[in-house]
Amino acid sequence: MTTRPTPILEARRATKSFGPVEVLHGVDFALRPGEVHALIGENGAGKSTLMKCLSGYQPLSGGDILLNGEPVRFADSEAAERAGVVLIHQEFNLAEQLSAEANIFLGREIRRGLFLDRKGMRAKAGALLQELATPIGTRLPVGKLSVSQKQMVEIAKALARNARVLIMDEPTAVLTTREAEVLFNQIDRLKAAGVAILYTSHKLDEIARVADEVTVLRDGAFVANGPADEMSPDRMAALMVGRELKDLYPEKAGETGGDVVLSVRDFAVPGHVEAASFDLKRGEILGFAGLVGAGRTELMEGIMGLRLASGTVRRNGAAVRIRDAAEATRHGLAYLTEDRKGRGLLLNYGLRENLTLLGLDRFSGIFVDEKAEEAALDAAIRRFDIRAASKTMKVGNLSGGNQQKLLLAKTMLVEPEIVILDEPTRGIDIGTKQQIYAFIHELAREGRAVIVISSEMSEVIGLCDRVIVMRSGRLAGEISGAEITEEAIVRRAMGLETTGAAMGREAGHGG
Amino acid sequence: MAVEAKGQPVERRFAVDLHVLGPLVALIALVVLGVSLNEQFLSAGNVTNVLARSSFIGIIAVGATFVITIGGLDLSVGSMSAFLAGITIIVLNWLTPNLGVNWGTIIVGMIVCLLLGLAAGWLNGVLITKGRIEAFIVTLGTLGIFRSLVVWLANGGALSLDFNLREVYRPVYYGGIAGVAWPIIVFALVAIAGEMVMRRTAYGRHCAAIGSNEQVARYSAIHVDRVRLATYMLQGMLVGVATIMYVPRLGSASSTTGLLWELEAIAAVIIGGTMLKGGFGRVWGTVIGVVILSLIDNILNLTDLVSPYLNGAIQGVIIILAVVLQRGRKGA
Amino acid sequence: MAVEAKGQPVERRFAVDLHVLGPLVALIALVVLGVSLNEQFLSAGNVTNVLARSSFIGIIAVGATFVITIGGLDLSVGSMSAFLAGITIIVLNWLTPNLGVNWGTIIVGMIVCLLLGLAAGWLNGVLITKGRIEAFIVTLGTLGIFRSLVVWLANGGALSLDFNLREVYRPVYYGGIAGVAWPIIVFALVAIAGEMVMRRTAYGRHCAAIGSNEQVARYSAIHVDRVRLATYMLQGMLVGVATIMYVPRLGSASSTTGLLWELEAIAAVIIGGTMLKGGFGRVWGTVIGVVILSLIDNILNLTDLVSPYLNGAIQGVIIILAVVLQRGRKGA
Amino acid sequence: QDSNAKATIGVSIPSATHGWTGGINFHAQQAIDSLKKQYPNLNFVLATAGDPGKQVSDIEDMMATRNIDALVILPFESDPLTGPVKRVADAGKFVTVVDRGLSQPGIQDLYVAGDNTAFGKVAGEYFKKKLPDGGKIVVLRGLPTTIDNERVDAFKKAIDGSKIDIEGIEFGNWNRDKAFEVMQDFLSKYPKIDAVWASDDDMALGVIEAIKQAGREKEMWVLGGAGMKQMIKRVENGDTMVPADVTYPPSMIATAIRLTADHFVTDAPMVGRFIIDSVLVTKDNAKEHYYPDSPF
Ligand SMILES: Nc1ncnc2c1ncn2[C@@H]1O[C@H](COP(=O)(O)OP(=O)(O)OP(=O)(O)O)[C@@H](O)[C@H]1O
Ligand SMILES: Nc1ncnc2c1ncn2[C@@H]1O[C@H](COP(=O)(O)OP(=O)(O)OP(=O)(O)O)[C@@H](O)[C@H]1O
Ligand SMILES: [Mg+2]
Ligand SMILES: [Mg+2]
Repeated sequence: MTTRPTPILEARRATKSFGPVEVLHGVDFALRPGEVHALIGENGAGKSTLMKCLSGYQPLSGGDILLNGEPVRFADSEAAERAGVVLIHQEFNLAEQLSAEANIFLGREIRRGLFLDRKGMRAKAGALLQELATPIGTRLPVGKLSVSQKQMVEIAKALARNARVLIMDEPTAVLTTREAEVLFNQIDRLKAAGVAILYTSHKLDEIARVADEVTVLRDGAFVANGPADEMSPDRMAALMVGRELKDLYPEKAGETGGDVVLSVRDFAVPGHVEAASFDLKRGEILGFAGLVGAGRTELMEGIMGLRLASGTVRRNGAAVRIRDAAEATRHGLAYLTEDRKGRGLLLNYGLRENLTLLGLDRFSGIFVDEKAEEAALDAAIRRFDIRAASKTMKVGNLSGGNQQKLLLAKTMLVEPEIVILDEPTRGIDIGTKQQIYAFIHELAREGRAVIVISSEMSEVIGLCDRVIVMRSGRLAGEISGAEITEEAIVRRAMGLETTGAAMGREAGHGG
Repeated sequence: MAVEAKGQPVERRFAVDLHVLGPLVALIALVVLGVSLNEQFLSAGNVTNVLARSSFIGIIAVGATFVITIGGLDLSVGSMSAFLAGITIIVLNWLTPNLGVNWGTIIVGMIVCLLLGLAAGWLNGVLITKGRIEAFIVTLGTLGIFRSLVVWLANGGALSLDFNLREVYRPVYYGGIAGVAWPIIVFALVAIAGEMVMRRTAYGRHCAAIGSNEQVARYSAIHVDRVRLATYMLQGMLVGVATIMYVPRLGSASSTTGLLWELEAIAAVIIGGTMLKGGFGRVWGTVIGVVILSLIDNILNLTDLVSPYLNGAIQGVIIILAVVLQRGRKGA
Repeated sequence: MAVEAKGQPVERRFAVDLHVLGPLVALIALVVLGVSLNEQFLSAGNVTNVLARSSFIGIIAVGATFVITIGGLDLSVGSMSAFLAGITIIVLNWLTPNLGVNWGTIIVGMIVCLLLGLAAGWLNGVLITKGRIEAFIVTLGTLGIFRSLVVWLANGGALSLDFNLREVYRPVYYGGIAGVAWPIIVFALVAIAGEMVMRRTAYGRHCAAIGSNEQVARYSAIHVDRVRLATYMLQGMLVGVATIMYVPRLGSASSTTGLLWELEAIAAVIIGGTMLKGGFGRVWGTVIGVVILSLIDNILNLTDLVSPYLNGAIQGVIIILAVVLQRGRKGA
Repeated sequence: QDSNAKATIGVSIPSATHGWTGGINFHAQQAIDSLKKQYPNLNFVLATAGDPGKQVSDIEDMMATRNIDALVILPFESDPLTGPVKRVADAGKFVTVVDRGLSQPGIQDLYVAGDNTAFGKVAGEYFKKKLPDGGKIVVLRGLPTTIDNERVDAFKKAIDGSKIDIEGIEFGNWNRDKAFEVMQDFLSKYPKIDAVWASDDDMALGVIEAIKQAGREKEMWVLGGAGMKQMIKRVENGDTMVPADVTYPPSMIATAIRLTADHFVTDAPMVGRFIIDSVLVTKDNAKEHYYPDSPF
């Protein structure tokens, strides 16, 4: 092993408190140029907080930050950026009305004289996004992009800042494995260029792929640190959670002969989905796989009446028209959005208000019964293991993963017959994932029907009884039971194979 | 979030306190000022005057609190009130010969006024929700429409209520129970009801949700447009209530009726701590805001500190000061 | 990528088109109406009149576009203009005896007017950024302050410019080059400059970013407060420019000078397609909005279709219709 | 006499923002309608403005698009309108100015003048007569404008030397509601008030309501102004609170329009200055000042 370069960025006995709650308890940690350092831990362990402190977004409550061995106090993110330290936020940090290009160069505009060099910036932005294999129109308002595309813009924005220290907070949470791979290539490139990279993710297999060194946090305290090649995903998981984690996915129920509770025929969402037909049986877990932009989200939003759509939907055989989310709820459908921040939660309200927003009628006669709400909140916190500094804090201040758990709790509060989960474990730690998978199974066994949209191949494979693969707005095939393999899914997702898609068509005629 | 979080503990709690107490502090400061300037200030008579006066704007401002909370705006309330008053007077004068000079007639008039208010609010709401037009534009338009309809109905002059009928109607503004004038009672009831609705009902929750993030509201199975429409109708109805209290005061409606009430109402709402951008509303704050505004006029009249030319300036300064007391709120 | 190309663009382009052309369509409709009502409508004289008189609101509205884009609001522009006009007139009248009746004097007056405008804008800006007070409240306050300062300076009457000096100054409004009146030229220049700044400079982009998401702007190392302050100062300076063009037209300032200009300016901005909630601004749209507004008045003078009492109603209807033409925009 | 002379007469007046201007609007339209019937060849253009700027625009539009032969204008304010009206006169149009004069002499052909100074003077003298051995009064003035200044100054001058002292003076904006509130505050501020100069009948109505509410009708009387029919009626009925009124007849606009029309349809020279005097209306002469069909 060659002598390692001296650390460029260090944290010494770093502590951080929000009011009375201390969330970082004296963390030591060093980041070296040309290395990728993975920071892992449970939801709420303090990863994002540590990263924000390192990059000047929040001041430390105690301890020091050293840059090239010199103690520094970054006044704000700008100061940190001047020192070459750049953070990619876990939560989106883009101005929705502005174009991708404008966002990428925001505050760092390239000028020619008094004016902007818009050609130049468009070209550069285009190139950056090209490298990230995300060829979107650079003029398109970011608000119109899908979450995954937004994430790529976010990454491009950071790359454009050419940093010496690049901190990435769960960059792959909203990316599919293929997109993630694109990112990893960029990381390798930067590494070669001597950039120090701090990286966090709950997808432990990725850690093995990119990281040179791993530091584990638990409840805001340093737990372990070591070279990545000495850490197996299982070991990391164990260190994070503090207990052995075995068989992440529960036993599959096997062939479910339940009757059809939802059947969709010739469903179309203008601009996103065409001629989609499928059935959902009681007690089954149906997976939807596909590449980003395959239109899975749009299909489900169409079914939920959240998007303009056409086609027939049957509930237990009876044709129903669903014009908005309220009607969907009445028909026993519930949808967990993939866009936690934009469509899921009211970030400047508390946990209670958010939890009950969807099922509020259950808590209100003339008045809202706040006691009942509180009770529901306590129940949810226990059931979904939501870790909040306090029950009254703004949801926006919850850790990403805990926001996701709260969103799940909110969706389940209406006790739906049919649960549609779009990226349900996005940003959730491995331990909780296990709980959620168990929970989903529970739902199925109770006789509910579950649809899981996931860009995590392993999740689809490990969890689902049946998988429908979508490809640019069409059902590209269906596989079930033992046939569900990564290879089978990818081949269909990429259009190399279409067997099984037949079902969709026949059904199309039938419907 | 992160930046808000900067050094939060102390600062936040502090800010919150001020932000909650801000309007109250301002109010108390004004009262102290008033007392020090004129011993008549706290006399039953004066207090009644001030509160009774503020009741019109007050009742309307309660509605405005909801409109602003859902992220909307209603500039038409002032001229809507003039329009309602005009029609109500016409209807009453027309009914008198048939139904005679009695409460029956007046009740009918009141009902007409309320229904018309609902209708006017419905018009605003439909244009905004179905027509997808910025609330600012819609209500600016209806402001002009209502106002000039009154002028037209009154031939440029004033519409006056039948003299005898007015004698019957007068107590609704000038009368009261246990020494408390009716307008004050009604204002209080509306305010309390408003606060309850805002804080404790699903509807109030939905208003806040829509104002704070419309998408989230939609995805949470809230009928965004329906709630919005309802809110503008609520506003319209409250304008109706205010008008019912207003007509007996001077028994007339003219081009000057309800002039700039919209501005006062919005100002009161914001002084009260509701955010103009929507997402958070506070009815009790609005009530204080309204009282603050009419106290300013009152104090200026009770004293001759300054040339009346400068009244406007003093008002401006006090309004700003009143809000300075709730610093920390995000300016825009 | 596949999906990007699919269908979705079509739908979007459609929406965008209406939204982009909306104001234009409305404008054209109005012009057609005007022509059909009176053949003089397109006469050089009338066109000059309409454009020249829209120049005041126009120049101010360009500033308002920036203010609204950063998510702010300035209600004080109208009375600020009255105030500037008043001071400028006082200064000019005071200078005349010393500097004599000549352009030198007038130039000095103009400079004073501009500097004062900057100062007034700075006052608004500081109160909003440093004082962290809602822009609505601050500018509502300064509205009252400026207005009553004029009244006070004029002792309730009007401040009038020395008649001889007025004769020298007149051409600034009534003169022009190549048949194009000065106010039109200045308005055009300001509008073009504004559009350039909004579209092509970092400052313009930062305005949009701040209005769209202040947090993001701050994270992107934009000096939010500085940009905001600059924007309110820009608004103030443009009010100054407008006032420079205005003084020679009426040669006096009084309590009615610039009355309700703020409302007209904001209406023009929104008719033009800028979002009241901030984050997106369009100067050329504002220009069209301004012209639409002053066309309405002009057209109402072209015929005696309706009782003058109903002018307000017609205006309201047309304003709403003008915006209906850009449906699909989010109402609030 | 050539009653079929063709001519277009432009009429520019303030819009009906309060009682008196409302009267102006009403009488202007009345006059125009009757003249149209009388002389089919006469054409009228009526424009109302909410501020001087708009009024200038109206005149510009009349010149540019309605090619008027004569202009009848009630200037919103004297100074701002002087220049523009002068341009109309210079263009050879017949100009009639109503109520308030322009800042430069000799622009108009015909001047139908209301007399604001007289309005204040008459009121002041009435106070002197009614309160021979002095008394405490409060004054509500209109909107801060030149007219209002002229009236108030004249009033003060008139009561000068008497033992009448003005306790309080506030703006009532020629608005009933505002006047009502101001008076309420005056009543709680001053234990003793002998009389109120409301300076306008709209405001007088508000003031009277406030006094009624305070139950101090016996203590004081109110003098309004402008001759609103309700008030004239009260005077006629000998209402103790409204012993008199001072006219400032909005019908002056009708006179002006008629005279201007005559300039085209008769050959009598229509030039010079007609002063519509402000007269005191008391129980005796109330009848001849009562116009039942006027809305004002
Ligand atoms: N602004 C804040 N105010 C109060 N508490 C906060 C704030 N920001 C974070 N916290 C708390 O600090 C703890 C750590 O949060 P952090 O976001 O660092 O967790 P994390 O490791 O990033 O979790 P995840 O993997 O879910 O992103 C959480 O309990 C969170 O509630
Ligand atoms: N809110 C939106 N407005 C307009 N277009 C959108 C929006 N969301 C997504 N799209 C478009 O629809 C396409 C599909 O979006 P999305 O990536 O969510 O599909 P998906 O199949 O759900 O993929 P994933 O769920 O893996 O993100 C995207 O390419 C994007 O261009
Ligand atoms: Mg995190
Ligand atoms: Mg998706």
